[in-house]
Amino acid sequence: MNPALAADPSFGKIELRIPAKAEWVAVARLAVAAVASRIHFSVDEIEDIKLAIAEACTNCIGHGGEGNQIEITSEIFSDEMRISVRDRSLGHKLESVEKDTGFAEGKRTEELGVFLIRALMDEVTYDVDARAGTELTMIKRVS
Amino acid sequence: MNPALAADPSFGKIELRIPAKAEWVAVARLAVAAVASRIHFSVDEIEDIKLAIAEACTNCIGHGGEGNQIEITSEIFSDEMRISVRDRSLGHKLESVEKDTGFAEGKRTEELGVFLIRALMDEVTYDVDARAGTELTMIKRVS
Amino acid sequence: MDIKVNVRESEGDAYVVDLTGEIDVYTSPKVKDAISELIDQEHYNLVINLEKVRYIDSTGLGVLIGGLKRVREHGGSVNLVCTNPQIKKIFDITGLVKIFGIFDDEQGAMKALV
Amino acid sequence: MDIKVNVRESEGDAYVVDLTGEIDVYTSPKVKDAISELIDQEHYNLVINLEKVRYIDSTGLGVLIGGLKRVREHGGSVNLVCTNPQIKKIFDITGLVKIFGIFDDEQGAMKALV
Ligand SMILES: Nc1ncnc2c1ncn2[C@@H]1O[C@H](COP(=O)(O)OP(=O)(O)O)[C@@H](O)[C@H]1O
Ligand SMILES: Nc1ncnc2c1ncn2[C@@H]1O[C@H](COP(=O)(O)OP(=O)(O)O)[C@@H](O)[C@H]1O
Repeated sequence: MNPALAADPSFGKIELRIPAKAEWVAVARLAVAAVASRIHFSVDEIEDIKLAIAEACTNCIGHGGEGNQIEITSEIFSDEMRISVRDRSLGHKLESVEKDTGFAEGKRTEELGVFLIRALMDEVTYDVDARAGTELTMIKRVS
Repeated sequence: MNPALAADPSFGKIELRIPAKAEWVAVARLAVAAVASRIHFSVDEIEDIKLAIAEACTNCIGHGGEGNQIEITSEIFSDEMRISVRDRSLGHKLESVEKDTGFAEGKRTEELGVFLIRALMDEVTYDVDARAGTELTMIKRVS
Repeated sequence: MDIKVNVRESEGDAYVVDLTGEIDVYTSPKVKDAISELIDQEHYNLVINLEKVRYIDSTGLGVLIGGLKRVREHGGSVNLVCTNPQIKKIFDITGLVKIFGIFDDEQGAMKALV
Repeated sequence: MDIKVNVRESEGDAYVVDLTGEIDVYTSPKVKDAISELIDQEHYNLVINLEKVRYIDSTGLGVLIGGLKRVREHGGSVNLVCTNPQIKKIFDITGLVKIFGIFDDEQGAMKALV
């Protein structure tokens, strides 16, 4: 790990804003993976982060109306990465999926996405505000 | 090319904000390359864009003081990409290098960077504002 | 950041769909179209080869599940070829390993169809 | 997004620096350190192998130029091995092809040193 990163717990934020459209999710995935590769995540952990971010972005698509944007903030610490995904839509049925129950047949694709986020990241919290929209915050720790 | 992009001239903006530090330039390079790959640039043209962006970011590093940030805005059109790189530093000696004179020995690395930006991109303009900082805007056209 | 889809006929009325690239919310409609077209043409025994797929997300999984549901209504099946450990892991943690036949090579996936 | 630097002795007091990865504003200090260390140890005939370099920016070029200047003061030289067309293009448009010896393989670069 870069010693400069380890020495400074509030090392810096990387912010990305994309239109909430399918064609831009890959940009979020690649940018966040590039950020993640700056601390000592394994290749597998970086793949986990990519998928979780992509699922969070996918959840914003089709909600929030025309012109909805997705704001992704990545913050690097010595042994973890914190990523928040915000958009102005509401809810995304985030509560409906539990982490440890396995994935029952008959669930819809969006619930599958939320299930994956919970399975791949170490901590997941969300915050729905009727005016501001939804913010999903995820933490991945270096193993 | 994605027909949705071609049909809509103001297709959408991607914004990225990174700390003005050397370790984050690679993130800008990869994110902007991912955006560029959404229209029909050749592999070589995408490499040109990556290098130009990286040079523009590198110019911001070491200027603008502690906490300086780099804001990169990429906008995609049907046959060109417009990228602006803003930070709160001033000047970067952008005027001192001409596109067509070749690169004389004795120039410093920063001038080499500006020379490369001018050589690789189709249009380069900059705007220095004593309060806001410097904004470098680059256009690359699909060949 | 893109997907290539190649469809080819194999033995015993089975069809193979070769996928190359990344299956995400942007590219999965292309995969869905290819699978739907085969099913509309009444081909219900499918092998979907994911060996050259580097990435799949929930929309890609949804397309595979949707295809499986449709062919099952006609007594068919969908077998997958998958060797990428990260993608296998996704099928594991979602429990989809129990729904799909997942094989290390195309021969295995074809044999298990019939 | 990183650089690997490997230094090895070759024939006739020449040294080869093998670089693998990307040389940018973040990684070029590592390259500069390796080259400076060789020069400090009075090795003035260097081959820098860029065959496995995927990317170089102005700071990387600056490091190479700085190294060349220093060895020239002692009658030495820096030859480059470079096959990547994009990187060759950068040496072309900057005019640095006229300053460096650029070769398609290490043998060529070594021979031209002596
Ligand atoms: N985990 C799952 N288990 C079973 N079926 C699923 C699962 N996820 C998605 N599906 C099914 O896959 C198909 C595609 O899902 P989805 O993308 O949600 O489409 P739709 O919104 O048209 O139902 C649907 O038939 C859906 O019910
Ligand atoms: N295009 C160039 N032509 C000749 N020398 C150059 C060129 N670019 C950089 N240099 C030289 O390379 C070395 C490193 O450059 P630079 O990074 O600007 O370091 P410094 O700021 O210490 O001069 C310096 O000796 C500089 O003069």
